[in-house]
Amino acid sequence: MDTNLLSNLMTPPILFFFFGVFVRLIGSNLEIPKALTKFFSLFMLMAIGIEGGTAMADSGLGQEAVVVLISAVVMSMLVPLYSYPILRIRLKNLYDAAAIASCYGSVSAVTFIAASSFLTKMGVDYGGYMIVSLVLMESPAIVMAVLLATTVRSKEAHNEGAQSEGRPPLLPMKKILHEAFTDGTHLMLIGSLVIGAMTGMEGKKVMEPFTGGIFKGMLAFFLLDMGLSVATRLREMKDVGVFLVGFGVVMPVINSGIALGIAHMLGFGMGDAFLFMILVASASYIAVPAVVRYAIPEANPSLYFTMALAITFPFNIIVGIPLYFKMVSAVWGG
Amino acid sequence: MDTNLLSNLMTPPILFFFFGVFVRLIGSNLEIPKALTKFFSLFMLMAIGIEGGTAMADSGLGQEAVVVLISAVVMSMLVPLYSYPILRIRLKNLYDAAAIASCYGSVSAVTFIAASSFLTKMGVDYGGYMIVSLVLMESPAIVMAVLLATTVRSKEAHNEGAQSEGRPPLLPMKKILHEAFTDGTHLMLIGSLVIGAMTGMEGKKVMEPFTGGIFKGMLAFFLLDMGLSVATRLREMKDVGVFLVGFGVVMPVINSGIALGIAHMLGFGMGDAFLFMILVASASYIAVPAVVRYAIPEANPSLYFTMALAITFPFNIIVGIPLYFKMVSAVWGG
Amino acid sequence: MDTNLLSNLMTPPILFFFFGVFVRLIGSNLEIPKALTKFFSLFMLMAIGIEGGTAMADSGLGQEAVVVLISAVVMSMLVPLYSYPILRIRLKNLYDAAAIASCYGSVSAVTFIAASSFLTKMGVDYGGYMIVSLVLMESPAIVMAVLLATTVRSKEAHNEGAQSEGRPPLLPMKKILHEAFTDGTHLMLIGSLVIGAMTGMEGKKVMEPFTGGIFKGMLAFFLLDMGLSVATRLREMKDVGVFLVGFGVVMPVINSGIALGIAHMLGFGMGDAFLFMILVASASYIAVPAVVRYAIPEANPSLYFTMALAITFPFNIIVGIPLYFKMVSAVWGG
Amino acid sequence: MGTDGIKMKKVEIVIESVMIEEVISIIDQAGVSGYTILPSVTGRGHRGKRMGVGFTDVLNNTMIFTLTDETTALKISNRVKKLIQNYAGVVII
Amino acid sequence: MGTDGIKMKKVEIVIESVMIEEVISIIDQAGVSGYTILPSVTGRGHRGKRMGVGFTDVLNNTMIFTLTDETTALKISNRVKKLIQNYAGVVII
Amino acid sequence: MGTDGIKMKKVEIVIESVMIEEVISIIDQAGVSGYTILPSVTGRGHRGKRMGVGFTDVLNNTMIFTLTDETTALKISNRVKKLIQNYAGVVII
Ligand SMILES: Nc1ncnc2c1ncn2[C@@H]1O[C@H](COP(=O)(O)O)[C@@H](O)[C@H]1O
Ligand SMILES: Nc1ncnc2c1ncn2[C@@H]1O[C@H](COP(=O)(O)O)[C@@H](O)[C@H]1O
Ligand SMILES: Nc1ncnc2c1ncn2[C@@H]1O[C@H](COP(=O)(O)O)[C@@H](O)[C@H]1O
Ligand code: NA
Ligand code: NA
Ligand code: NA
Repeated sequence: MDTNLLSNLMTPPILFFFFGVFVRLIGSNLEIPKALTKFFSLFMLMAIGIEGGTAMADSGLGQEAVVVLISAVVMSMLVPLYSYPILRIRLKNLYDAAAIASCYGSVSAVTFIAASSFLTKMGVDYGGYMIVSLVLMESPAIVMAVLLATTVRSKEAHNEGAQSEGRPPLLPMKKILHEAFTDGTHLMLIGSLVIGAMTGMEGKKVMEPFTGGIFKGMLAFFLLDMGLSVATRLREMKDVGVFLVGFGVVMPVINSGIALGIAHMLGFGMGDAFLFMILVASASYIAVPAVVRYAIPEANPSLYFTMALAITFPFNIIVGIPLYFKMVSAVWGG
Repeated sequence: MDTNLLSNLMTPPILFFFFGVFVRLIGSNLEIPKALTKFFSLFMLMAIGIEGGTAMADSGLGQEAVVVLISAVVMSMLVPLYSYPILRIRLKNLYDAAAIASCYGSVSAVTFIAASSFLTKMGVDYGGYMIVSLVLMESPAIVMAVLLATTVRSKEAHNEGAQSEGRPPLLPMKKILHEAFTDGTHLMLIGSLVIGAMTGMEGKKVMEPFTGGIFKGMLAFFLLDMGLSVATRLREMKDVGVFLVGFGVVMPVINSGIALGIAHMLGFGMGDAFLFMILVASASYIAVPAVVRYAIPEANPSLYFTMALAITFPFNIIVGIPLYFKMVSAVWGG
Repeated sequence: MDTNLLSNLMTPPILFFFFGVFVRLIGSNLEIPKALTKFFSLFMLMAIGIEGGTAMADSGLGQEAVVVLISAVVMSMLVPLYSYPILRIRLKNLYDAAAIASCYGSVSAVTFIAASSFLTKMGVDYGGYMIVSLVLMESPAIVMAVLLATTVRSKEAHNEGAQSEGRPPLLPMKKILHEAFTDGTHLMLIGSLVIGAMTGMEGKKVMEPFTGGIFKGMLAFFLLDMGLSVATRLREMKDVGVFLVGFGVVMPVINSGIALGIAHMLGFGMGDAFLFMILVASASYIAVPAVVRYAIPEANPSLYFTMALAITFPFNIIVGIPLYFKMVSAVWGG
Repeated sequence: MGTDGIKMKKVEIVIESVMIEEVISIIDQAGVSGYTILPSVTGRGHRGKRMGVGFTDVLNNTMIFTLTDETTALKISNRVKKLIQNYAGVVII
Repeated sequence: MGTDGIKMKKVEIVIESVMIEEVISIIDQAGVSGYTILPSVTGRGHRGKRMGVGFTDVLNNTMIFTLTDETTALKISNRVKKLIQNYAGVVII
Repeated sequence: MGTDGIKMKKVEIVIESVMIEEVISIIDQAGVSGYTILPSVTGRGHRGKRMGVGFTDVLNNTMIFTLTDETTALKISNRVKKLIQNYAGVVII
C-alpha cells in the first residue's frame, strides 16, 4: 500500500510544487506573474466552493453534517487557545504568539484540496459539508487572535502605566472585525458555495470544464508558484528559530491527533475524519495573515506567514497527508 | 413558464455578477487582477467572434441576414439621433448628451452573450449573423456622437465669438475616426469573426475546449468583476441624477419596443427579433466610452460610463432579458 | 497537396498571428496584458514538456533517440560557429555577430509547436525525444556565444593595450553560466519534461484538459500577442539593415538544408527529420536573448532579438514549415 | 514645483498594501485635492524584504503620492509616520 | 539633478491612459532624449476617483516622467497643461 | 527630505530588467537601509524604445529608488553609471 500511497500523492501538481522549491533554491529567475497567482487562488476557491455547494444541494445538511460543522468551529477556537500558551514558553513577543496561534486555528485550502484529491484516488468518500467546515474555520480563529492580542495589550498598558500615551494608534475593533468577515478570499469561497448550492448539479455541469476539467492544470501552476514562494521564505528564514520550526512540524501532528480522537468519539465517517484532521492540522497563509497583519500590527508577519507557508504547508503535503491517512486507516480499520 | 424563465436566467455566471455587487457594497477588498479582467473581455470577444464566424461560414449571408444587418446599422444611428433631444431636455452640458446618446446607440457584448445563452436554454434558434450585427453596431454610434459634438462645438464657437481662442485644443477628426475604427476590442471581435468564417467548423472544433468548454467559467469571473465595478460606480454615483437614472432604465425599454416593431414589420425570426431588441436596448461600456473619451473630452465619463455600466447593464440582465422575451413571445406567439 | 498544406497551416492560432501583425500595423491600441503573455509562454512550455516527458516514459530512449539528441546538441554548437564568420562579413560590431549567431544556434519553441501540430495534421509521426532535443539545444548555443564574445574581448583588449582600464565592468563568467542554465523558461521546459516522464500516461491524463484541450486557444492568444510584438519590432527596425534581413531569411533555409543532410545520412524517420530541420532553422527570441543580454552587453538587443522574432519566426511559420516539409517529402518520398 | 503657481510639496509614501486604505483616509481627512497610487511596488527596509507573493498582500507594498501645500504635507507626513511605527513604510517629502 | 552634469529637471505627468500617446508626442516634439512610463497608476483628483476597471482604460491613469533641461521642461509642462484642461491629469516639475 | 531628520537624498534608477539584481547588490553593498522597486516600467532613451514584450524581459525596464545620505547616494550613482555604459538605464539624484 505504501507505494500506492506515494503514487497517489506524487501527482503532477504536487511535483510542480517540489519543482518550484528546487528552482528557486538554485537561484533561477523563474516567476509566475502575480496577477495570475492571485487569479489561480480565486479560481481554486471558486472551484471548491461550487463543488461543496453542489454536494450540499444534493444531500442537504443532515445531523452528521451538523456535528462535523460544530466540531470544526469548536476546534478552530480551541487550537489557538491551547497553542498560545505553548508558544509563550519561548516567544517573548506575545503578539507573535497570538498571531501564530491564529494561523494554526484556521485552515489551508490548498492542503485541503490536495488531501481531498488524494482521498478520491484512494477510493474513500467524504461529505460535501467538509467544504463548509473549511469555510467556517476561517473567521473564529481570527477572532480568537484579536481577543488574545487585546488581553496582551491591556496587560501591557497596565504594566507601563501612564507611559502608554506614546504608543502608535491601533485600528478600531469594528474595522478589524469588518476586515475579518469581508476578506476577499474568504467571501469568494462562501459566495461560490452559495452559488453552487443554489444552482445544484445543473450549475455544476455548466461550470465543469472550467472548475473541473482544467482544475489540475491550474493547481499545478499555483503549486509551482507556492513552491517558489516557499523557497523564497526559506531563504529569508533567519527570524524563525528552532523552537518555531519545531512548533510548525510537531503541532500539526498533535492537532491531527486531537482531531482524530474527536472524530472517532463522535462517529465521523473515515473520509470525513481524515479531512477533519487535515483542516485542524493545517495553518492559514492566505486569509488569516492578511487580517492578522491588519489587526495585530505588533506581530511580525515574517514569523507567522513563513511558518504557515514554508514549514507547515510542505510538511502537511509531504508527510502529513500519508501520515494522517495511516492514522485514520489504523483506527477505522481501512 | 415564469419559474422556467427565472431558472434559465439565474445561472452561475449571472449569480456571480450579483455576488460581485454584494461583495463590494459590504466593503470587501475582493479584487480580480486587472490584467485578467482585460484578458477575460478579449477572450469573450474571441469566443463569440469565432462562434459567429463559423455560423456565417456554415449558412452564408442570405437575404434575411442582410435585412437584419441593415436594420442593425440603421438603429445604431437612429438611437443616438432620437436619444440626444431627449437628453437635452434636462442636461445642460450638451456634450454629455451626445456622449450618452452614443453609448446607447452602440451595444453591450456581455448583455448579448447572456441573452443568447438564455435563448439557447429556452430552446429558441437565432442566426449567426446576429453576431455580425453586434460588430456593425459599434462604430456608427460613435460617428454619430462625434457629429453631434461637432455641431455643439460650432454652435458654441458662434455664440462665444472671438473668445473661443482660449479653449483647449481638440484632436483632429482623422485621429478620432482612426481611433473609432481601430479600437482594440472592436478589432478583436471582427478579427475573430473573420477567422471563424475562414476556418469554419474545423477551426471551431480546434478552439472548442477554450472558447466553448471553459467559456461559462471565464464569463463567471468576468461578471464577478463587472459586479464589483458596478458597485464601485454606484457608490460614486453622485454625478448621475434622477433624470439620468430614469433614462438608463426607461430608454432600453423604449428602444427594445421600437426594435420589436421593426423586427415584426420586416419579418424577423423570433430568436433574431429577441437578440435585435437586446442589441438596440443595450448600451456600450467598453469600446464606445474609450473612443468617446478621446473624441468628446468635454463630456464627463462618470456620466456616460456609469449609466451604461451601472444602470442599464444590470437592468437589462435582470429585468430586460425576461421582459423582452415576454414581449417577443407575446407577439410571435411563443 | 498544396491546398492541403495550406489549409493545415492556416489554423486559427496561425491566423491570429497574422491578425496581430495587421492590427498593430494599422495602429490599433489592442494589447494583451503582459502578465498573460508571460503566463501563456510558461503554459506552452509546460504543455509540450509534459507531452514530451510522457512520450519518453512510454517509449524510453532508444538508440535512434540518442543519435537524434547528439545531432541536436552538435548542431546547436555548429550553427553559431559557422554563422559567426558569415555575420562578420558585414557587421562591424563583432559582439553583435556573436549574439546573433547564438540565437540562431538555439531554437524557437513556438515554431516547433506550430510545426509539430502541422505534422500531426499531415498524418506523420515523430518521436517524443524531439522535445528533449528542443531542451538540449538551448544552452550550448549560449555557451558558444559567450566563448565567441570572450575571444573578441581579449582581442580588443590586446589591441587597445593599457587603455582597457576605462571599460565598463563585465559580469563574472560564473554568474553568466548560472544565468544560462537557470533561465526560468528553460527550466520550465525541463521541469515539465521530467514531471511528464515521472508520471507518464496517468499524469498526462490528469493534466489533459489544461495542457491538451485548451492548448490551441492559449496558443492563439499567444500568437496574437506575438503578431503584435512582431509588428512593433518591424516598425522600429531601422537598426536592422538589408544584410541582416537577408541573413534572417536565408540562413534558416541553409540551416534546414544542412539538417536535412545530416538527418538523411543518419537515417532519421521522416517526422523526426522534419522537426530536426525546424529546430536547426529556428532562432530563439525568449530564453537566449535574455541570457545574451546579460552575458554580452556590448551587443545590441534590437538586432538579435528583432531578427529572431520579427524576421526568422514569421518566415519559418509562413514559408519555412511548408518548404521544409516539401524538402523532407522529396527526399523521404512522402 | 506645483501646478497652480503656489509652492507645492510632493509627499511620497511607501506603505504595506494592507494599510493603503488608512493612508488614503489620512490624505482625505487632510483635505488634499488629490493623490496618485502606484499599486504594486516591492522593496526592502528595516522589516526585511517585502518582495510579495502573488496570493496575499501581506508582503506587498503600495506607493502613493500627493501634491499639496507645505503645512498639509507636514500634517500628512506626521500622521503616516505614526502609522509606520507599527506597519512597514517610509515617507518622503 | 542630472545625468550629464547639466542642470536637469524632472517633469512628472499623470494623465488619463487614453491620452498617453498625445503626451508622448508632445515630449517627442520637444526633442527630449527619453522618458519613462509607469503604465498603470490610479488616483483621485478634481474629476473624482480614477480607480480603474479592468476592461476599459477610461478610468485608468498612466504616469510618465522625463529628464530634460529647464526650458524644455517648461515647454512640455505648458503644452500638457493645455491638454489637461480637457482630460484628467496633473503636471509636476 | 528625509525620514529621520538627517538630510537625505533620493536616488532613482531606471535600468533594464535583466540587470536589476546587479543594481540591488550595488545598493546592498553600499550599506543602505532600504530601497523600493517599481517592477515594470517602459520608456525610451538613447538605446531606442523599450516598450516591453510580455514573453521576455529583454526590452523591459525596472525602476528602483533608495533614500540615503548624500555620500552614499553619490557612491551608488557612480557605480550604476558605470553599469549603464553597457546596459540601458538612467540615474537621477
Ligand atoms: N531607504 C529606503 N529607500 C527607499 N525605500 C525604502 C527605504 N526604506 C524602506 N523603504 C520602503 O519601505 C518599505 C517598508 O520599509 P520598512 O518599514 O523599513 O521595512 C520597504 O519594503 C521599502 O519598499
Ligand atoms: N494633488 C494631487 N496629488 C497627486 N496626484 C494628483 C493630484 N491631483 C490629481 N492627481 C492625479 O491626477 C489624476 C487626474 O486628476 P484630475 O484631473 O484633477 O481629476 C488623478 O486621478 C490623480 O492620479
Ligand atoms: N531623459 C530621460 N527621462 C526619463 N527617462 C529616461 C530618459 N532617458 C532614458 N530614460 C529611461 O532609461 C531607459 C534606458 O535609457 P537609454 O539607456 O538611454 O536607452 C529608457 O528606456 C527610459 O525608461
Ligand atoms: Na488548523
Ligand atoms: Na443599443
Ligand atoms: Na536553430
